[in-house]
Amino acid sequence: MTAVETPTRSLKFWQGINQALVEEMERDERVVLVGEDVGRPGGPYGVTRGLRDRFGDLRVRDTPISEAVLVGLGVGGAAVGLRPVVEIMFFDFAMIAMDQIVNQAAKYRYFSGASMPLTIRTMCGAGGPNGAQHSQNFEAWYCTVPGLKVVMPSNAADAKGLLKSAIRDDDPVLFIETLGLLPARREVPQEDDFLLPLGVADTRRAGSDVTVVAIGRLVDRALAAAERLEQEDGISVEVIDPRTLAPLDAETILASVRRTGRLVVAQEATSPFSFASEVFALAVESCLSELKAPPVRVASPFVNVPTPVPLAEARAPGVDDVVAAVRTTMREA
Amino acid sequence: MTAVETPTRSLKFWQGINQALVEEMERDERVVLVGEDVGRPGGPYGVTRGLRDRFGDLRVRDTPISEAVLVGLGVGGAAVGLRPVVEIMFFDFAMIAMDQIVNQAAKYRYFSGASMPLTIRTMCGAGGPNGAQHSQNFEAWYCTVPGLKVVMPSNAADAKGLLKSAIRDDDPVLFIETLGLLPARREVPQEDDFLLPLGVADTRRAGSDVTVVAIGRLVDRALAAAERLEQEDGISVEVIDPRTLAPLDAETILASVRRTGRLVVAQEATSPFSFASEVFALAVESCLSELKAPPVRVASPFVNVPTPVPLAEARAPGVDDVVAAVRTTMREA
Amino acid sequence: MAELKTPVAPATGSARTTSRGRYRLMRLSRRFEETAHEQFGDGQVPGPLHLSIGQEAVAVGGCAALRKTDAVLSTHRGHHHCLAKGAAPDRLMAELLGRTTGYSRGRGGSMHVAIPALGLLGTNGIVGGGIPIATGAAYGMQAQGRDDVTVCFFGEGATGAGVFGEALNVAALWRLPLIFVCENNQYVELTPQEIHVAGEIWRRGESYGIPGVRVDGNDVNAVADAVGDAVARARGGGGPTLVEAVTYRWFGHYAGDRAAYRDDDEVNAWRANDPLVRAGAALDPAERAALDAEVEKEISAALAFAQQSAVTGPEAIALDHYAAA
Amino acid sequence: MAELKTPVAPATGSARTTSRGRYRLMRLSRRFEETAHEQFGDGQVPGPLHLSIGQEAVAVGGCAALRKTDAVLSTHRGHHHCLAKGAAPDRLMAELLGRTTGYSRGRGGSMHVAIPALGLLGTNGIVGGGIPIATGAAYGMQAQGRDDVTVCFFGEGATGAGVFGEALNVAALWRLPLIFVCENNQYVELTPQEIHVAGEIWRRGESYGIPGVRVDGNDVNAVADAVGDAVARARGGGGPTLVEAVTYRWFGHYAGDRAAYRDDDEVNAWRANDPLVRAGAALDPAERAALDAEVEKEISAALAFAQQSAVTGPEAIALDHYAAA
Ligand SMILES: Cc1ncc(C[n+]2csc(CCOP(=O)(O)OP(=O)(O)O)c2C)c(N)n1
Ligand SMILES: Cc1ncc(C[n+]2csc(CCOP(=O)(O)OP(=O)(O)O)c2C)c(N)n1
Ligand SMILES: [Mg+2]
Ligand SMILES: [Mg+2]
Repeated sequence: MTAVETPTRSLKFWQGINQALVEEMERDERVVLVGEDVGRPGGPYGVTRGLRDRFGDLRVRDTPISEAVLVGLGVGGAAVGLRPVVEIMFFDFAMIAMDQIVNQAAKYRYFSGASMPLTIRTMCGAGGPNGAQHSQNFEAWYCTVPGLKVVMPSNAADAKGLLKSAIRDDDPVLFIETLGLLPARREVPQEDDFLLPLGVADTRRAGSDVTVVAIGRLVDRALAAAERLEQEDGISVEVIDPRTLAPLDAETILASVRRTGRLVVAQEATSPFSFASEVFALAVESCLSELKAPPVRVASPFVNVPTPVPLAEARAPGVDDVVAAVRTTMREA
Repeated sequence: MTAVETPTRSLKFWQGINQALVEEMERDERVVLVGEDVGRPGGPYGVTRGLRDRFGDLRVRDTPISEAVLVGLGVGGAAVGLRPVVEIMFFDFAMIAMDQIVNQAAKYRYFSGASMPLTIRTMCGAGGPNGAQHSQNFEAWYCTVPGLKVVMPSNAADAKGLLKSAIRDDDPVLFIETLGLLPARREVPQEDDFLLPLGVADTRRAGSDVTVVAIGRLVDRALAAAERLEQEDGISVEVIDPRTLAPLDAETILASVRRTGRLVVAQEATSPFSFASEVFALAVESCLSELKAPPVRVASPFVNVPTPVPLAEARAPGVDDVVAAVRTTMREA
Repeated sequence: MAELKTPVAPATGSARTTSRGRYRLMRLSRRFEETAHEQFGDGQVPGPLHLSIGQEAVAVGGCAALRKTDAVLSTHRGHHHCLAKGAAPDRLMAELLGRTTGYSRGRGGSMHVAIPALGLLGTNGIVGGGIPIATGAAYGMQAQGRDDVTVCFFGEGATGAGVFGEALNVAALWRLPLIFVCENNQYVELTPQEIHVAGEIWRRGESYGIPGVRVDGNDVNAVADAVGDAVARARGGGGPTLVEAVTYRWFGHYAGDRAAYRDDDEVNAWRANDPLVRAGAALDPAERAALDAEVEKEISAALAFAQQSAVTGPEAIALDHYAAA
Repeated sequence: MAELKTPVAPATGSARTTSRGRYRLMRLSRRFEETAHEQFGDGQVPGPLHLSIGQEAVAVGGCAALRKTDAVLSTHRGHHHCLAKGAAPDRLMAELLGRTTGYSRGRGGSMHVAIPALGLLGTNGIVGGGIPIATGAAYGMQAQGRDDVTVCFFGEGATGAGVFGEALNVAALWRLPLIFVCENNQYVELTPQEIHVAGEIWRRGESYGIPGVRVDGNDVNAVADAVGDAVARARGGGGPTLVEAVTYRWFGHYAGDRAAYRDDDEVNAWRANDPLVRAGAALDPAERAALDAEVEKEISAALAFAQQSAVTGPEAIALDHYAAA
């Protein structure tokens, strides 16, 4: 996505988020940030560091542990003219604010005709020793909600460009960061105003044999798998990162599947009723005759996330799983 | 499912629920019922009438409007030896108790090794003039949760037999009733102890050309569509009601799809990331080579539920939609 | 902060501050709902109808000190709040009757009215759903340096919802310009408040350092005074207040509920304590009659407007889900 | 009601009611956590560790009057509650070290310990998550006609969560045998309690009619007395009580947090007010030394047990999701 001439800088994922927040708060005084530990502590993982000193404690506000009211701060704030960014520390805690997200924020325009420029940031995934209540990947739930947009970046550059767009968007956006990616580096364009559009997938790697649609932490793993498959098997893998899950850029995915005839979807979430299910559904609805082999899901087994990192990692799908899935699609039919 | 010799009685859906509650509370003193208006008022739609008089106000208990603690009453009650049935008035309000359902009840066995015999009853769907916050169908969310079971009966007999099984089950069960079905009648076996197993689909109608998997309010509509298709087009439609959504009886569905090669999934929920997505995913994973045509989803459009019944009904999929979908699958390759 | 989205308007003036004005608004609300109730009886209201008849003083008194740029959050039982905050009876009636000219195109009905331009941030189908939003609106006003305030109406049943305690705490901590107005009408759906409320609601804020007061919710001036004091304090940076206004709903929970769970004596005693009659007593009968006639005209016009508007059809269902691209 | 699942056990006796017993349990908790902390430093704890060092008196005093059939709900910071309710140090240590012999097979770590047979219904990764469960446990006891009680521990940060208010209301309405014990250790993750708590926690129950008391949380006897009174009242059908125990966490929020957000003077003043030292002062030094030696043995044995147990492997991940069919 990066134009060749733009200067870039290597940033960690969290730094991309931090830059986006700084830039948007500089640009527009209506942008505020509220959440637990976002202020003086700079976030439990340091993502928001420096913001409170820069923008003051009315615009960067530490809240009590009150997730429902926390999202309400965003909904009501947006209704009276702010463009709030609300941070829910772990994605698992978003459940506590579910009514405000689904029944209030997402329906505000439908009821009133007015904008609801609210961004809800949160952090998902089994990327640390945090256990079954701090590691879940329920992104698919939110994709069922009319009125809501769902973004899930896989790297520092996308995180920055998409968060800036989310903040400027006039609809509520759930912006899901991935714990396991926070320290991952990528070159990030440093142009004045680096924006990436919501709803547009990124074909991270072109290929002709198999389409791998990957999200979150599985994108890098899918890219690594693609390299390996190219070298070891001579299989040409296309890797697509949709980046926005709702609305989903089905066209890009389906065009690729039509060309390759083979589909793998890779995600950290468990398999049933997940993102992968929807992509498979779209594919079979639209490209049945082009499918050369049954698609394969690469996902976590349908069990809770264990606390010890070795177990959590054993549960999470890895490069090997993507490789195996692609090989399966090549063998079949 | 009903053995020929069993005497039956015509009951409304809500009466099936009521009978199940009465029988299980008679049978086992550990069964209690808590919820808003479940006691003296007998439920906002009369589903629980008579229970409080029969079992007293410690076992049938009206609660304040405190959905999170309401589910907690069930979790904690189950942990100290009850087998609670918790009623959440509308499915939309379950969001407020999401943490207790997903992070607490569903994980209790994983953490402790102990049983969590909790049944959560609620009522879904756009079957009345209740609008966008009282009509939603988010059953797919709960099917992503390891440790939880999800049941969604489509008629009085299944409602009764499955609710009795849910109450006796040692895992937490989300039992989703459908507002639009409450007055619908069906013959219900009146044997002593009519139980239906969780996790077993019911093939409501045998057929050889197309498999229609329908849930909730769409089952009757699918059956009506099947009649019409038989008569008007000579198409033989098999109608399967999975009844339990998690764990899903994939075998029954897939065996049918393998025979017919054609699949329609019909539901009241909207389409993206829904029950239908998962069924399509299972079908394309397992029966790609048998599929003769792209499967078709019959679902509500991806918009909020309007309040006026004519609009809500215009939005909900009907018999015509199922008919059209089946015809589409017959036309295509 | 950046410039305000809505410029600060002058206080709405006599409509809410004089006895005439208060009586007129209460009468408007009463007649609006009676008319809607009749329409419901005639099968013309394609949604649920939660009547606030008997509770008008809480809404009119509760909004008496408000400007257009102040915010109000309402509930499933909110026609009186809407009208008191300035909603046009014709468009509101059109909404109830499912007409294209309704505030939500006739798709939402009475639980889903939101008119941001008037500071009415929503009635709500979720009990307690408005409380976090009210907290956010008050925070937004504070963060923007405005001296506007938010009034959050909710029933006594909503005090059982967790968001109430969360909001009291945040409002107290941040000294938000937020007035919690609990409209205690004694019933919560089909059960009496004793099933729902332990102790005393007006004292719920004490341990947070939030002043609380209980007022006669059938006395519009008492409500206006209590909420007015709280509004003045909030505008001055003095933080939130909790007001419990004790009143009664004359009808069932929704139109159609016969309310067999309460006895006639109770209902009759409260009907004899009619807030509208009490408000009217301050006026001279001729003046009152003139106002009544005015209101009658306004209501007839509203009904006619609604009835002459097109019934909302399925083509409206899909609108207003996302910003135009 | 049907027969009880767990028969009523006699009070646990001297372990919690004598000065010796209390000191010993506090010492056990202290040494348990110091040992776990060392293990953490050595990279042997494959999960987060929230230490309760400095807060032992709240757990030991809070459980002093409890039987095995009484229930306790704990938090993310719950080793002391677990041990005070009777958890075996060896299996608890094994859980922290990720061993197959741990209470949750070593998969859960310190935030996911639940030992229903001991009435310990769970530590919890969700702040406030145990509060509704505690309400349900108390309801279950009441509905079964038992005279057991539930003690719900939570931090002052959890008072910001909506479930707290919901539970106060339900517990008061139903006169549940439930004791809310707020363990106010002055910090909430990385911020001081001033960011989180408006007013006074011990008074949160007043407006519900729930008695409240604030005690010195570093005085095990004071805590035991306050909670003991509440337990006695609850057993007798007198309903819930709210106890705020004021204490301090000596270490950071989690092992690894240097807690740079607070100053050394504050920390040192609280360390000088060590609840363990205070509890030990009641004993004669020789007796204390003997107890310390006993505890040392128990801790060494616990650590050895854990270390000799097999590390939990991936084969355990899938277990315990559903009842065996
Ligand atoms: C979260 C939630 N739970 C339950 C309901 C169902 N419900 C609608 S109104 C109502 C009673 C509300 O009582 P109260 O707050 O006293 O307001 P009132 O109806 O008396 O005006 C209930 C339980 C709901 N709409 N939302
Ligand atoms: C619902 C929820 N929100 C946020 C968190 C993150 N979190 C974990 S512990 C904690 C602080 C809890 O403070 P307190 O209740 O005072 O307990 P303490 O840590 O002091 O023992 C927070 C915010 C969480 N685990 N759950
Ligand atoms: Mg009420
Ligand atoms: Mg604390």
